[in-house]
Amino acid sequence: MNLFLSQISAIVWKDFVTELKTRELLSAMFIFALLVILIFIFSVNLSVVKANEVGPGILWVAFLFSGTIGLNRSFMLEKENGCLMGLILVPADRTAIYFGKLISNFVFLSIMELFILPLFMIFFNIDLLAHLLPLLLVIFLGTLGFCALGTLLSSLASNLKTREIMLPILLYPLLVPIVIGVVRMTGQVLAGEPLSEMMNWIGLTASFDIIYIGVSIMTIDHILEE
Amino acid sequence: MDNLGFLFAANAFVWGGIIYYVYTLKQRNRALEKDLELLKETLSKEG
Amino acid sequence: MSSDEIEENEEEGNILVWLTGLVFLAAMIAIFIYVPTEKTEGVVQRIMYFHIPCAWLSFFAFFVVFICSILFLWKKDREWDIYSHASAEIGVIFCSLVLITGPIWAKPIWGAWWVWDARLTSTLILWLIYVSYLMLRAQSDAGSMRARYAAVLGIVGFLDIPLIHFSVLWWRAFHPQPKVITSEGIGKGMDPTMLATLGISLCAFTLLYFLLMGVRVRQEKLKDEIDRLKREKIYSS
Amino acid sequence: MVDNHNPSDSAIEVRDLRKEFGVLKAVDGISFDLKRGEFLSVFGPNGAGKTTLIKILAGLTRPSFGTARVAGYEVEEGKSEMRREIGVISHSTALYADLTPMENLIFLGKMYGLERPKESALMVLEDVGLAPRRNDRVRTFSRGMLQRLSIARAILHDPSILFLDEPFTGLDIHASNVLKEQLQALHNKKRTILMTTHDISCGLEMCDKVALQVMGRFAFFEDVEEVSKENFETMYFDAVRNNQFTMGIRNS
Repeated sequence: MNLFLSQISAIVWKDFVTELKTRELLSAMFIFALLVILIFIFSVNLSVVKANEVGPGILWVAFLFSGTIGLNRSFMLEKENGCLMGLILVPADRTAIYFGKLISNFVFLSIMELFILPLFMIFFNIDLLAHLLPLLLVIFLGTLGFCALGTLLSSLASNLKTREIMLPILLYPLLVPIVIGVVRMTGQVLAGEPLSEMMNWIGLTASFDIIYIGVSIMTIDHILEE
Repeated sequence: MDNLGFLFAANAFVWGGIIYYVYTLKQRNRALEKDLELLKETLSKEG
Repeated sequence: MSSDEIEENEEEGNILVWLTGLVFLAAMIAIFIYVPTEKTEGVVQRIMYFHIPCAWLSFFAFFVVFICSILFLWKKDREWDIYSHASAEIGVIFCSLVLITGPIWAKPIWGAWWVWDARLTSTLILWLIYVSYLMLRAQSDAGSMRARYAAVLGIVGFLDIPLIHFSVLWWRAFHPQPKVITSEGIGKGMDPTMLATLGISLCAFTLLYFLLMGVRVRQEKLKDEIDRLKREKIYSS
Repeated sequence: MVDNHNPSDSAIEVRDLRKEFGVLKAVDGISFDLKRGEFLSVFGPNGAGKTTLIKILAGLTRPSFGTARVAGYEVEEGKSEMRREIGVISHSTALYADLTPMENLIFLGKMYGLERPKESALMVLEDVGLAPRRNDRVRTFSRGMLQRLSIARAILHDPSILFLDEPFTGLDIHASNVLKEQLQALHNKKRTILMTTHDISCGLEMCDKVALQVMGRFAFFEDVEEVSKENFETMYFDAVRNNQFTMGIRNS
């Protein structure tokens, strides 16, 4: 068990050292998310539509699109020079590799989201600070679900010739429940509703997270096989 | 209410879809048969 | 496969062809002659006798994909891979027919081709999931990798269906719109003749599924056999 | 776990190994034994299933039939224990290009659960002569240095068996000489080595046993003393030519 945990932390450590040296992933994700938000601002007329109504959707589209970039990049790193094969050779449980990648994807995406949130607050003139805790909970649930399924599918797509195209095609239809759930919850949180009003959505998103982490644990053996 | 056109269209699409699929199946079968013929030919030439 | 087995299979196949044809004939007679025209919706309601069986068939096909995917990962037998491939293909075809006949029915009844009703939306997403399944198969080379990946997606995709269903249902519930039709409206208070017609049609389409599956699976096995012969020929030379 | 560990002097025991999927047969019934400390060179045309053989023995993929014991462990079951005993070198380096050699090796040491990853890393870097460059980025390394580093990577956890999948591909003369020296040294240290290669003189020079793999089977498996280079060369070229000819038929 101890080895299992230290293997997970070794993978996360390795991803962080790489990121500290290259600074490619976070900056790319951040700029991309910013661009998505800008393009949406230009495409809707903010003097007609209420910022509170379109804001949550735009925010999450930005998160998901730039998250997809992050997933692609993260498994590109492993595919380059056949590192993934080297990782499979190690006497580690495959789930350790899955959790290591899941955690580092999750942490990178969360850091990027924390940078985007203040800008979102300024651009849309929405006061996030008043509902910060419930908002963070919603973002946590959504990001975890996205990374749970995304890590599984990107390890699968990384072996395809057309991996950059196939990842979103495989991922987005399956993400529909999460997208609907988090956008609705974010909207309600920003409107000042308490979390107890949206227990069904929280339950749905949490069960998405649990189901996909469970399925990944059961199927990752079959994906990480040469 | 006379919407026979809609009924006809829906019906046509369903049948068209099924027939199209059967047609592609036929096509694939034909390709396989051709392949098989070629194989037999080369085998008999060698044997 | 020995030649006897092939013959036997062919005989069974012929019986299935005739049976399917007969039931389809009966279904056609029932749909266009026997069943009375519905009062409020008019003749368009007859589309339902195609629409519902198509939907049933595609859901059933996707369920088969799910089961066969699990069995594949468990047994690692190419047989299950062939079944899930064939079933997914047929499922996508009929899911497309559902998505085409749905709007054709909706236009005269609801006044719009497409309404973001819960069922329509989830059917569309389902269609997307299984199209991406077929794309994944097309994108990877034949071999155990393709089969394993497809099986994982077959499982992941099917488990998503209940989540999609609830999310789409609640999504609409929060935007109350004038409900043109309740989702149960079709089945409620149905005339027995209508129910019988629907039943016959369901039978016909289910038979058609097994017929198509049989053809598709046999095809795939024949392809394997040809490849095997080719390789053996190469080996002997 | 102790039960299936068989401390015989065989490093690798393979019995009727098959890997097939539907009609594709990559490995089609291979049996052989390799004693501890022996060096086996496997030759064969492209597509003969050499890489698949190594992948099965290294536990990267499961065989469909047959058994393989590596270092006394059943390949299918003895997952972790067996993996500690083996090292793999292929033409892809399996190194993270943005990290330094030290970071790469420390990461790997942690994954293997080594007690002192840093010390072990330094030691193997000394062994392959890369210690002075231990803190440069791997991206800046030449092909020969990369190959040396991937040897360091493979022997970090001190495995008793090494698998090499066409290690000479893409190396210049100097780099392949360095690699040969390293292999010789490992062989002298009584490591068991299984190498696939296309380089006949190189492969024959170092090994104890020779195998020729064609269409997923061993067409030939002998002690190196029994083999004359000329005879083997003709046999090998025949196999390759046949293979190309049949590949042509398949694609037409």
